[in-house]
Amino acid sequence: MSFRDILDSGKFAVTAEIGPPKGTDIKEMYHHIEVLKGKIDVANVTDNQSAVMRISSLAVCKIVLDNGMEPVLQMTCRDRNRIGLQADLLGASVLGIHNVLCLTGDHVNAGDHKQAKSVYDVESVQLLKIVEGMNNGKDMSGNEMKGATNFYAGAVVTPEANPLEPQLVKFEKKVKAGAKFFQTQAIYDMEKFKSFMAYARKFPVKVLAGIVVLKSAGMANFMNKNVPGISVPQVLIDEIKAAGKEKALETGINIAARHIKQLKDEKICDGVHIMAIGMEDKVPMIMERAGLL
Amino acid sequence: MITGEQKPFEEIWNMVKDFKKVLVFGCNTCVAICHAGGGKEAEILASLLRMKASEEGIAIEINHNAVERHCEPEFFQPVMEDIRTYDLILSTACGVGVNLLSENIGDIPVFPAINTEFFGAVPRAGEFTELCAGCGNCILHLTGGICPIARCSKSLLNGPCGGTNNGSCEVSPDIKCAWVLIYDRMKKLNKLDLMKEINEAKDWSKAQGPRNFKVKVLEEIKK
Amino acid sequence: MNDKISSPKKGSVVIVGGGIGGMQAALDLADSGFKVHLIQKDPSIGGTMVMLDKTFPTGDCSMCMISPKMVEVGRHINIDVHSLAEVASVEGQPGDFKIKVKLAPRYVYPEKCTGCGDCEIKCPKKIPNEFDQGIGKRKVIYSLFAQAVPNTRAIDARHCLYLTKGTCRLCEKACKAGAINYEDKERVIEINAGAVILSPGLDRYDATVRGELGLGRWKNVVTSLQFERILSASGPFKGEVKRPSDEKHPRKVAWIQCVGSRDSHNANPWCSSVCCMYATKQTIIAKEHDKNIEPTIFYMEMRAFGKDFDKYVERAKNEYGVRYQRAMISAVREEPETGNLMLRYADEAGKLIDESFDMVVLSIGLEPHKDAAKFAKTFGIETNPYLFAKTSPLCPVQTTRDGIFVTGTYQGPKDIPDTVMQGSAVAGEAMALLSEARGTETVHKELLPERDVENEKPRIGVFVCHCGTNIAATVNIDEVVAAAKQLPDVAYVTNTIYACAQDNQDMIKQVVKDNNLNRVIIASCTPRTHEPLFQETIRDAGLNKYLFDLADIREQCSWCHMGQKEEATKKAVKIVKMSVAKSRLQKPLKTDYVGVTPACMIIGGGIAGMTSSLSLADQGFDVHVVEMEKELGGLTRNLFRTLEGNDVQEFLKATIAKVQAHKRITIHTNTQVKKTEGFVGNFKTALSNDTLISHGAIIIATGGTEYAPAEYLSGESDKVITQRDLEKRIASGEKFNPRARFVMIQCVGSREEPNQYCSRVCCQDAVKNAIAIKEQNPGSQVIILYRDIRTYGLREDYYKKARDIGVMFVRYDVDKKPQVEKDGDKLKVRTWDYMLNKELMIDADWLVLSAGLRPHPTTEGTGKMYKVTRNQDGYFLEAHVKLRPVDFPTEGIFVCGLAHAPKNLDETITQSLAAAGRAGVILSHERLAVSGIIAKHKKELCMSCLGCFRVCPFDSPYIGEDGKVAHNEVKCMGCGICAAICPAKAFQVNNFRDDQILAMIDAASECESGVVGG
Amino acid sequence: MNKAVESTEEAKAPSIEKPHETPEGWEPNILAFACHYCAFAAADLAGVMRLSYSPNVKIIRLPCTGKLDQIYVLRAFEKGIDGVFVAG
Repeated sequence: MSFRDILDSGKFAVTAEIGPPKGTDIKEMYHHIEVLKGKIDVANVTDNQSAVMRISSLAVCKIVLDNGMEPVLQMTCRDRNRIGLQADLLGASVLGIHNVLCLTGDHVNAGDHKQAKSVYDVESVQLLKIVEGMNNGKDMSGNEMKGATNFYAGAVVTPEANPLEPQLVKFEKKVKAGAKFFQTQAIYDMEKFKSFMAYARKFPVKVLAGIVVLKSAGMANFMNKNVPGISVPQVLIDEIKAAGKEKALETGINIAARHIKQLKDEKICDGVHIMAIGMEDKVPMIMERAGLL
Repeated sequence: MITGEQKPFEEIWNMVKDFKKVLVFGCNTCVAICHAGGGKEAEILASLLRMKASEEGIAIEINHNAVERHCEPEFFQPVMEDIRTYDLILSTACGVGVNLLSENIGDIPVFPAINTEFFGAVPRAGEFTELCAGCGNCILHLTGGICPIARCSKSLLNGPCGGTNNGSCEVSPDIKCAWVLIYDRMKKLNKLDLMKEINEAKDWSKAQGPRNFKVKVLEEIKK
Repeated sequence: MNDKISSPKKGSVVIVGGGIGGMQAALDLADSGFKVHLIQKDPSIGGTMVMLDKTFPTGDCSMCMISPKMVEVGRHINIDVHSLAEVASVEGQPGDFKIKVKLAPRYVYPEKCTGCGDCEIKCPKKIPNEFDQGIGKRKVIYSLFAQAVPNTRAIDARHCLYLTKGTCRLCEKACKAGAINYEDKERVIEINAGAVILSPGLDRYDATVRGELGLGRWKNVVTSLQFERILSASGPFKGEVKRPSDEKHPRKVAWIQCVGSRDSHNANPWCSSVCCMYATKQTIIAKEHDKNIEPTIFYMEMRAFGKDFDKYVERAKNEYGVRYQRAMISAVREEPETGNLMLRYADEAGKLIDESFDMVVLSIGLEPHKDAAKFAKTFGIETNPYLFAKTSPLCPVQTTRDGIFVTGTYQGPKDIPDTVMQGSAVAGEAMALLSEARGTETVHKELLPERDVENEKPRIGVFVCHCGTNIAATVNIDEVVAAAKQLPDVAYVTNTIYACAQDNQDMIKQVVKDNNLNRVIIASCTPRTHEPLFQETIRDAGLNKYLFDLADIREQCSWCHMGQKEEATKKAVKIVKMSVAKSRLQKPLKTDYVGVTPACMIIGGGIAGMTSSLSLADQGFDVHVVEMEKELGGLTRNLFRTLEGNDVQEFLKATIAKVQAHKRITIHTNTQVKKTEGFVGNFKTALSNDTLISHGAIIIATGGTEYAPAEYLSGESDKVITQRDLEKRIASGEKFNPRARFVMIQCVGSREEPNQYCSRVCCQDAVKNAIAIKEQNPGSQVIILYRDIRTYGLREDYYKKARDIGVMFVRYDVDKKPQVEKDGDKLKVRTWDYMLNKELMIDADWLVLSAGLRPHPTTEGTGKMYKVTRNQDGYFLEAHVKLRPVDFPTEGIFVCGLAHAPKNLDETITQSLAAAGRAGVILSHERLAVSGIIAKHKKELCMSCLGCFRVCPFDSPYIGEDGKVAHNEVKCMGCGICAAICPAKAFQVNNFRDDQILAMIDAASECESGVVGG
Repeated sequence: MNKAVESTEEAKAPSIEKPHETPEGWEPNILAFACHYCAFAAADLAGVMRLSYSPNVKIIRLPCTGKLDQIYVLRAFEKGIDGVFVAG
């Protein structure tokens, strides 16, 4: 079943991230693909994540596909103008990649080429429209193309952004521009997420909750302070602290699993997107504890 | 107004050190107001360069002068004869001035002492801030008078990115998130509906140089 | 106003005492058309403030602040300073007093003495210096301190070898001016004056009375004033913190508070008001001088009741690490081998502790002079039982004898700004009393027309002064003269023994005329004191006074380079060169004048605004009172009695009636200011009632508001009320249950973030109401929960009375605030008792909250409208915390009352009189002179960048009607910040122009020896 | 610490000018700019108290140190003054 079919069928979907490496040695990445294969539904390939230069998302999507998993092509607007983006979309399409996650992309300031000129010729909402146009056989300027694409387009949303209202305005624009599924920024507060979902359910889109495993209380505090749109409730930080340093990661995994289980059991959303960030090995364990395997 | 900041002194010194007679040439309009390149700053820079030269034991004659504006040739024509006696003009005008003087001066080099920056406002004494990017295609009527091209780090047109952080930009807590500002202002103006409309991808053709335009009335008079 | 010569009232005022309060009154009066006779017992004016090193809470240098004022008083054409003088008798009535003044012999001719000090060097006898509190020594012929005014030396006849033993006369030999007069005798003069102002200042408690504290017995126990001299850079240790016994740097230093104060057994019952703060200041300054010092202040109550005082104490604690120990010191003993001192005290838990310190400072209190009883008798005024002048809280600067006013510490202990405020207040009162005689006794100098030198080539005359031997002993005058002759544009050079001597002024005038000079340079002493004198001299010679320059070769050359003749001479030559370089570029400057509208607008019709309005109207000026509410009275409408028992409502009613009846006062109620334009002397204001008024001054008396508490079940129980509610209920005759128990909580909404300031009135309110309750029903109980009881000054009496009649005081800590619960109809209050060291549970019938004061909500808008700043707490910030307590930096605008800071009714009245006095100074002028030393704006160079507009502290650049920057020279003070910031060089300060300064720099850097100095 | 690290540390340190060798008996020529109201008054007081300092210090009075223009300082240095002292 394709990703689109899984979500349409109402099955609780699980996606995880594959982060392309910097350099041509891809042994470890292969290993991650092996670990995840057959466990998760689709693999989400990041696009120069955090503005750090790596192997292109398109190339890695192709590798994922060749290794028997369905990929989601992440595409940011930071590094290519509208011509480059469309060219790569056509390229993806002919390589058999049909899921695309449209992002604006982190600012170069966050990455390892801070002096780069950002492009941002178009941004996420406009990219979604481009995808929609190409699915209808037209490029952005309205030119007829020989052969249309058939992308399942997605976008991201931050349910705990502060202030939230402008974020929701943008969410609605993304829906209008053709987003069919959404991945969220990491969420930790189930009650807050539920109220967001009560709102999101009004739109004909699927939502995958973002899951990031807390490795320590320090990491939680760091994210609270430094990562916009993430807020880890104090009770969770206390829980990890109470477990002690040795068992912090273990506790974090349990919390993630607990959350996933709750999301699924209470049918809060349509799936989860696990951002393992270097702990791809642990994803099966999380899924197992969440009762998904 | 056009803003600029003086280049690091070492960089300027390296431009100047191999010349024998240098004029530090100030412009008394925009860059004077931002305390970077007016007659006063030209005088200060000339003095610093003279001291550096004497410290390095290099004989350079360094003088200073300034005129009203460097972006219109009529202003520097009167001093052209004097200017031509130098073998380097170190301009403290904006890049426009450096270009125009280069075109008019013949075979004497004109070097910039200023990094020309942006169109700035002065919200408070001594503080300059970019509010317009000169994109050639103004949409301020759609964004509550707050320019997302100049004031959003990613020049987004349809709302804040995920990096918006309690009203600040992910790039720096010192930058206000333009889209939060726009949202608040549109709400105040009771124009949130306008914000919900998708803004199409921008026509950047008008922002790309070289640009020029002619004032029709003046053209007619010339005729 | 100058034409009322037939007035039966005299246009002069006698001021007795030349401390800061007397000086302020003298300057205000003399600047507004009254002749002033300043009677000073000491050989110099200055009073107590000149002895202080720094002042709280800003740490400003005391001498730096007061010295220019002393010079101003000394030079004022309408102030006669009678030093070494005392009043013998006062006869007559208000408006026409006859005052006999006894002048003690000085043994020096004041008109001959130039103050050079040559005599002092030669005088062979040294005696302990009373100015340095006996720590240092001085000569027998002396001036009280370096900056003394007058600087005329005096011989201390008690110790003079010639006057006592008939031998010596060394000073006479040393004096090249022939100013010594051993034959001098006491004289009596009679002065006819319209009013008398008493500002005799204070004495300090003699702490040797309290032998257990060891003053006079242990060397390292000093008084706070001695410590002040120790801290002073001009004091006995030149500002190094040393202890007297071995001149070692002390590490642990203890301050003992309330020495001689708040002690009705051994000493004075009142609170001296200033000791908490000066001790805090001394610890901070001591730390700044020597970071190794560990200060401890032993105190019972921290009375930081003034504006920004609590913040100062917090800073001392948190930034300087000053230890505040709440404890009474029972004894100080010296450890003989070290000279250290052992202090015994009981800590808060009651445990006895012995702690050793390297040095002990006794914070001695203030008291009236020893001869206070005789003094009062001389003037025929009544005193209170403590011999302070008797006044009423409602007329705080009037003595019991009409026409005789009192200011400063003689009225009650107070700090410098309160003294200065009273100084201006008494000036205002005297102006009101003598308004029709204004200008009848003052003199104006008639001036010759100025010679036009605009188109002449500079011809500079240089006079090099020997100053006796002061300069000549170190600098080779002939060499300087010779060098000056070589300088460009110098047309005439000579030397002179004393440039400032009276006969020399005539010589200078003659030389200017004979040689057709158009610039004059005197190479002598500092321009800060002598420039005005010489400017006057050349003006008399027909030259514009700005064609003068003083080359300081004494203070900044000979005196600092004694024994280095060659170098000092070289430097003197260089200084003269620099001066000539500047002088060549000098231009005559015009002094412009602007007219003054003799009317004042007062914003706020509370007691502050009304008091000011009455004083100004009585002074003869039109007054507009603008009140936003529909009736006059402000917060005073909620006050019923003063602490002392005066009927406030009666007083308010009478005041309102007087204001309404006064023909010079226009009242605008229900009205606000829409817009004010203009500048000092020439304001135009549009009011919301569509009136347009012209006025020359503005008084901002916008008041404050009472904090409406939200804490301690406020609003949840009708048994929880504020002090103000209680006062009203008492005044309306409400009968309380005769056995009712009242609990009062102090500092509600004060002294903690975000309102880290003391509201100043609440302690007296609590004490006042507590006494009233106890007097109504001795069976009822009043318990006051407090942090520090701040019944400062003579208010302490009522604190004592409250305790005596059984009011209970229980201290609480801000970290452990009382807890209040409802208990049926009653309330339960829990609080920690530090004496018993346990929690108390009190059942209360009434909980009375001492809610503090807040700035008025209009303060922010008013501040923006007049561009006057506010402090952190939102109260208006005066021009100078110490010496300009009612002024704003912008000329012509004044502040008084709660708008300035929380204060009691008497203080508001005083400040309002002061504001009226200060405003009267401006309004009394038909026109105001604009100083020549101002920034000149060249519009053609200006590009309206607004740099000047934004940085000018006086608000003088403005955006003109043409939308471009313009400059109001009337507001300009000539500081030149605009000139420094201007990128177009459109501003130049007269006489400090860039070309002049650069010429001086060039002159200073020329090398004469051929060796480049770098 | 290895050599490479050491050298980068050095490169990072702000470049402080090495003091020139001064000849025997050399005295710097110092110019002070003083505010009329405070520092100039302090200089007077130093004289009144007979405090001694080097005669190579000369004072230029300004109405306020806010009046100090950069160009004064630069001119002084260009003309060979060795030290400028601004007090106010």
